Amino acid sequence: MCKVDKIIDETPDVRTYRLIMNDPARMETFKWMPGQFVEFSLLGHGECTFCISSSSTRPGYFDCSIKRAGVVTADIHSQLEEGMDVGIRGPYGNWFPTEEIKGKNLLFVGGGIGLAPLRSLIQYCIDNRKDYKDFTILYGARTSADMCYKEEIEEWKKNPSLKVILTIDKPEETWKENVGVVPKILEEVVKPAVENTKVITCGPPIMIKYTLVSLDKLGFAPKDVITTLEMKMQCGLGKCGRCNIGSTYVCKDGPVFTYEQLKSLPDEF
Amino acid sequence: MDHSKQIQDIASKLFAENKIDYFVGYRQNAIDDSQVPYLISDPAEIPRLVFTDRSVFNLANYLKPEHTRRKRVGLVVKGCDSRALNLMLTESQVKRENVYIIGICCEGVLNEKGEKAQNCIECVMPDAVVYDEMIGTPTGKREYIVNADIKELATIALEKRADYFEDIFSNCIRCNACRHSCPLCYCAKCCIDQETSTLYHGANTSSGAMHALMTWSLHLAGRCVDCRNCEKACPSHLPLHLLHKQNESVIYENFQQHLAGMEKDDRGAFYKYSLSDPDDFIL
Amino acid sequence: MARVGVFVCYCGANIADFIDVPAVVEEAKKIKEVKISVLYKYMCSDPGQGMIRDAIVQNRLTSVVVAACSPRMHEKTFRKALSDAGMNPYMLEVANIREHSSWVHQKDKKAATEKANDLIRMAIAKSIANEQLHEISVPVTKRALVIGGGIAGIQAALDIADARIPVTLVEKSPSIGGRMAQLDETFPTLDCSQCILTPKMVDVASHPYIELIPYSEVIELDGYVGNYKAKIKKKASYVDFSSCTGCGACTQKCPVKVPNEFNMNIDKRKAIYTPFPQAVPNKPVIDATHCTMLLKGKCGICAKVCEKGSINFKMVDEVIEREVGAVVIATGYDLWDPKPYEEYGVGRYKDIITSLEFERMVSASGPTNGVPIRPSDGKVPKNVVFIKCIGSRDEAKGIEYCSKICCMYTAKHAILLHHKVHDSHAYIFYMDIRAAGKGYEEFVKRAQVETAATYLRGRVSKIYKKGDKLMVRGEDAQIGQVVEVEADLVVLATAVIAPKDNPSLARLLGVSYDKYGYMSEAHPKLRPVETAKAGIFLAGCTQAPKDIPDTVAQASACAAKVCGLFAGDTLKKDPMVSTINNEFCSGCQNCVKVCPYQAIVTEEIPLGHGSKELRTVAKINEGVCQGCGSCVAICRSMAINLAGFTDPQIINEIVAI
Amino acid sequence: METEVKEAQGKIISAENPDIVAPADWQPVIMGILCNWCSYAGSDLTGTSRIQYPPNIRIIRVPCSSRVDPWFIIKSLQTTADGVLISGCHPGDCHYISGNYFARRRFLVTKKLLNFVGYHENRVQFSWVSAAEGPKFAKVVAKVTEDIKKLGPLHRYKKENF
Amino acid sequence: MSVFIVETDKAGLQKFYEEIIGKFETYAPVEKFDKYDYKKVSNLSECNPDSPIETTMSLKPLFFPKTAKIMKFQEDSSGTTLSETDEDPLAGSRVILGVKHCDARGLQVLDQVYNWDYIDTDYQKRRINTVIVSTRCDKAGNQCFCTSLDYDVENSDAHDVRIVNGLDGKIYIQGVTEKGEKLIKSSSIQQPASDGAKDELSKHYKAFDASFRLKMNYTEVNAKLQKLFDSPEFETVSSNCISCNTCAFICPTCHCFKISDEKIKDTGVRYKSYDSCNNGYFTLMAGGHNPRPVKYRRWRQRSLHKFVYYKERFGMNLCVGCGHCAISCPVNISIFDVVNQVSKIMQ
Repeated sequence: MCKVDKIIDETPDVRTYRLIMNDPARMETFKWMPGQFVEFSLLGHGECTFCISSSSTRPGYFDCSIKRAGVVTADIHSQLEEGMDVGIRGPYGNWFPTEEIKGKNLLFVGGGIGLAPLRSLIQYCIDNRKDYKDFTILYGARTSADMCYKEEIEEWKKNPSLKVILTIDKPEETWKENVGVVPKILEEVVKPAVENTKVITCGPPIMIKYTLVSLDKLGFAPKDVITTLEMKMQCGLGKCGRCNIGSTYVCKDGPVFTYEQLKSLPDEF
Repeated sequence: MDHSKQIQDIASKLFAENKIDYFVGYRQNAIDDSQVPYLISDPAEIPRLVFTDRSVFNLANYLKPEHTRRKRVGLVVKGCDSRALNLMLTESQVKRENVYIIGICCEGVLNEKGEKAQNCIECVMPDAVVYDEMIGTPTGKREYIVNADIKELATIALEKRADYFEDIFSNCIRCNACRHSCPLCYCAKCCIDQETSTLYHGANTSSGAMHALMTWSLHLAGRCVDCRNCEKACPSHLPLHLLHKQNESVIYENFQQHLAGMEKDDRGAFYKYSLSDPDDFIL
Repeated sequence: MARVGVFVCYCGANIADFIDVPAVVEEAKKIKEVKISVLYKYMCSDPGQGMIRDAIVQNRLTSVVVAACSPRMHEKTFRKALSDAGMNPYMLEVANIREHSSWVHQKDKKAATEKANDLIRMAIAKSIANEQLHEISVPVTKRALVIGGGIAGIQAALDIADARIPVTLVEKSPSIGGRMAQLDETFPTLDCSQCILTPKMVDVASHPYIELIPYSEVIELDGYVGNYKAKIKKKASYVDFSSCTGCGACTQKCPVKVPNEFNMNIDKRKAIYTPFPQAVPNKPVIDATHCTMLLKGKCGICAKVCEKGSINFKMVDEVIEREVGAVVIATGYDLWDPKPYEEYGVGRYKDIITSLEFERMVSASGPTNGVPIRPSDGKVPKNVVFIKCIGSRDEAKGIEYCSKICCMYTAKHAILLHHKVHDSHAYIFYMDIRAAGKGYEEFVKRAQVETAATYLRGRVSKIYKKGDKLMVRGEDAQIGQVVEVEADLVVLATAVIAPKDNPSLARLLGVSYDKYGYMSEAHPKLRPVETAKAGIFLAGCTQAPKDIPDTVAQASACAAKVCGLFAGDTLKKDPMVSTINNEFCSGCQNCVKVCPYQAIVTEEIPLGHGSKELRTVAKINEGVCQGCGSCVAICRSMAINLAGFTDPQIINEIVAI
Repeated sequence: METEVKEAQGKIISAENPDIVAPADWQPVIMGILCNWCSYAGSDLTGTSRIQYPPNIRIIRVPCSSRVDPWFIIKSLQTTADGVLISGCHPGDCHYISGNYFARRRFLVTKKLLNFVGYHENRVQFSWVSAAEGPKFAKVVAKVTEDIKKLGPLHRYKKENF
Repeated sequence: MSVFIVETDKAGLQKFYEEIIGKFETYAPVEKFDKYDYKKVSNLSECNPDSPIETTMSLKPLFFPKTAKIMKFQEDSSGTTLSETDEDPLAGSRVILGVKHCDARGLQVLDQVYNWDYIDTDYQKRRINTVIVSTRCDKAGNQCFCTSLDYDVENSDAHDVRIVNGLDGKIYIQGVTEKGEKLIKSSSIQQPASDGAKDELSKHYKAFDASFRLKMNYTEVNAKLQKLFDSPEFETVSSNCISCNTCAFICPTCHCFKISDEKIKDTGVRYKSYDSCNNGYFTLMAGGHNPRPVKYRRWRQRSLHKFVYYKERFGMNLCVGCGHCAISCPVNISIFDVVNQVSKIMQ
């Protein structure tokens, strides 16, 4: 059981819930890696899968960012208040290959709520800054209001060791950053070097699809592109069969895959 | 009753005249003497079409959008099937111009044991009531008979009956085969489907099943045509017809001898009323 | 999570004496959503409402439960308090612990307290599922459509137009005026019908806010209250009204003679005609069923004599559209055909006429210039027998109801007969005399005394011919004997019936009608002017038989209703209406069939996201929906919900105990 | 009645099923679903006239008896209620013109079906009570309460025993 | 593997059963509504485990119930408390009689998924505490094709005790596992089988094997299906499926489930109950994205999961060839037909 410590409104339909375990000893031992997820239950309403959007390098709490999309998430938004209890199982799944990407340039490509799992990794990497080389964060959203973690992005922008590029789909009056969809910005503005670079991407399916195409064009090898998959999950334990893609269980073997791995899976996600 | 030849002929004609995209009929099961519903879009498959007293399944089910995607369909219907089809037409689920209906004057089909099925013995309308082409000789409407099982159950003590039904409900595994096999359960999202319902977050307990099956049967009350697709589909072999026949007999008796889908544009019993409906059960 | 405030009212001693209110307050606190639970003597008082307002703000409440008297009593009061505190007024639930508990369980305080607890729990549970609702506002087209140009339609149109609201008045015949224009004098004052009616008719024609469309019919009505769209068919008149001066040359020269329906076919009119001299508009029309030019292509005299060249034989029916916000139905009445009274010799004896025929004869401008005559020989009758209740109150041959006006007009006829033919004598066979109304009883007395009309109580059993007289055999119940009266003329007071077009009109307007064909009012006592369909009103005999004063009163009432409806720029409506979730709707349209208000229509939406294929779903017209919930309960896929009484709210209530 | 005999011994024995025994002070819960315009107003009148009736009924207000979906009844019987009373306007008096005619059809079929699967017919009852019939409402509630007391507590299909 | 065999006759077998029923909680196929299902029995007369009976549901519900409570929760103003359910996963030991070997094999297949990574303890407990006594079929049913798959039916160790009605009129009771051997040894039927017993058993098996009408070349089918993900044939073979899910619910090896909460007032229970990949909502995500929105895709998942994916992952075929699904299917679709038809198209 966890208590909701703080609720942060990110966008009109995304809220971040900062959670602390009721049992401090368990909070102490609760460790997770960027990219892993938990089963989050609002009892009586149902259980949902969310990735942890903060890093265990910042201990004492963990964040889940939840977008209002279906029945349970709508209930969470309308019913869950600070100080209430939620049920948490986890962490489950694999994580971003934090070791493998050491000493590489990192390019994060995120869209919409897809920044949530990336944020965990970004925080992790910022806290272990010396292990990694250049940092580029490309983040796109439909409108400026739909951008998550606005304050934190401001902080990142102030950090001289990070390069932050923001974009929105359609022009807005007060918007001073880029305008255009993520793959376009990726090709036209970011123009990343392929050499010694790992790309970590997450976002809506359509964005991922075209980003992968762009990355291909830019010459990235599929094994250097890492993404996390969205799939309906319920048990998180490799039992219930929902997240099955071919012989892979996303909840156990994923959700983090390289583009290379994805290519070998049946096209059903 | 073997109309295979006629059906094949009509199907070839329809394909030749480009009147249909699909033809829905039956073919012989490769493994035993049962028959399998058969959806064809290729005239080459026509010779496999059959129709005998083993052609049990109500094919109106395949007019649901998920199966034939609102295309033009040629369809074989028996008496009961045609009544279901009639209701689907009334309830705007099917466009009349999109279906070419081959009506059968049914002589009754056989159950798994090879005997004439109970619903065929008690059938009120063996002839198709809506059709473009009719096969067989019409025998006309028959007298309504109250289902034998209902009559029997009505005589036993309330508490025994309650036990009997509790047993039925506890054997339900909530697979929803009944509703999927029912041509009139065409709702995009079903209220007894646990996945989408606002009503049932429930589990497969006997009370959950009771609630679901009762609600389901009330949704089919005055609409059920007694084709028994549901009962045939039920893997637990629950006597689902009891609920439907009970409702049907109450409706027949009390609401101007209403029988579902007998006439064109006739709505289900719950979507109309008469000033002279019985009032005596109300305090 | 919901934050609920519970406010329990003592209601003086009304609640506190029979329910342990402090315990109730404590019990409510045990529910986790309840953030505040308090007690006050009179919640509905100003300080009580103040308490609620303060608590809402201080405790950031999301919904409020007031445990007090019936919601039918103070729901509005408390809703106001909520909205004053900046909260959505529909987040209120009232637990009825007075009418439903303290007052009815006065002998058992424990049980009453327990019940109050449960009722409050239910209200709390329901309020948690409450949704924020907003009054529905529907834009209004400020134009009224009046169907029928009789006295009812005229009065309604004038009253509405006087409030500077445009009116479209549609009349079926070439002139307005209706039945009243056919009358000679009116009871009980005997003022001349034409004298009081024609000024109003002229007013209609000249009123800047009235658009008069004669010789036309409404053929379609779409939309809903405030936003109707009417299609009106203007029948071809073959006369260009804009250039016609109404000189009358054409009607004089027209060689074709046709029975004159305005005068009950007693005399003839021409194929091109104005119905009566005072007609408004005073422009002739050509009767296409009789004009030889139109039928055979021969003649055309009228066109030759018309100096203005207004005659146009090529004219065709024209359909025009008007957007209107409200409709007044004033289609009037018809008279019952007395043919089934064979024993009276109806149809065989020419000297048996109906009272409207008699009315036309005694009219100064009528076919006989105000003198009653016997149709058989043109002689002035001396002994006239009037028979009442012809068709009325006669289940066997006619209709069950009383036509209401026959008693009075027969008395009037007796008096008029006496005025026109001084040496005449009136015999009146009647069943009862129904003379309720201002000055009515006195008027009947006047007929009995002043004109010495003989009132005979009893049914006429037979009429037979004896020479050129008619022998009327009936029973005088007062003396218990059969009487026979020798009559020159027999006048039958035939029943008032609904116009035969009423049912078809009702169907096209979407209002209900009764078994006689009269339009049905929304409530027989409290909403006698409205139909069940919002924005459609009834004036005059289209609803039921009425005399002129009642008709005019109802017409003015209609006008008041229309003006009320148009008082704001939008119509405000309770938000308790049904809503459809398209995702769940399977388009079976059974809801359309059960909706008593035709508030549900269908619309086509894409099959899926961005799909070109369409599927049909139901659509609720909030402006029309009255919130009964019939559609909700019959919707099998649970696609419909009724705001304020949603499924989750009711589930919550059920499981809350 | 048998029930009265047993009550003397401090127990209520269900007339529906003799295996069901309840303490003599057992009180049933009756779910009352009333239409706003007639029956709810009628029940208010019962209150203002101070006519006393048994306190077992819990009232839910709905706009019209036609709003009552049969599953309200089933849900009630499965969760909190031992019996259900549904009341609406007299035929012809429906505030919404025809709502109660549709409702009447559903009620008959539902009642018979529930009886068929083993609920005693008195568990679910219907009444027409107009806004003027305060005394009738009290009588109806008294009758229904009495009927259901005889039947004893409802155990079948109850969801409370998690 | 134990090969302990005793031989007896009809009466002896009856006695063997009676002793078991007397000693243990016993389950066997029992007739209800014209069909058989495993139910608890307290008397041999209630059931007939002598010959294998086609049950509608498989053994699965006895180990993986159609609905199971996972936990309870209680809310009050101080917060939420979780508690274990009072559901008993099976404390003592029990015996199931009259099992068909395919059903037993189903459990063996299920073991794989339940015992990898996270171990489902309730399932595990039920497995350990159950002794399965199977009766070998004398001849194949209409829809059976168990002998064509990837396991050795003759020497299957999926059950603990095997009973064979020998062609020589004798009845052989064979202990296949230690558990089974112990069960036999604890009974009074103790006459060791003659030397010819093994031959007799294999003769019986040969006759049984010969009675199969449905045969497929598993290796070939498996190999072909691996390459057939994009085959249009899936659309054809699934055209008359009505997505009723019956097949999955009654399948001995289908193990997909869903988790749902039910709450009345402040207490609630979390349940886990059967679900099926044929259900359109199965993979529908909250945002509206559904990887398998149409029928044929779901059928493809079902067939390939059964014949390819599971094998790839856990080394066993997820279909045991019992034919339950084909028998129960309202439109008589047989998975044997489907995979055969799809894989033949490639030739």
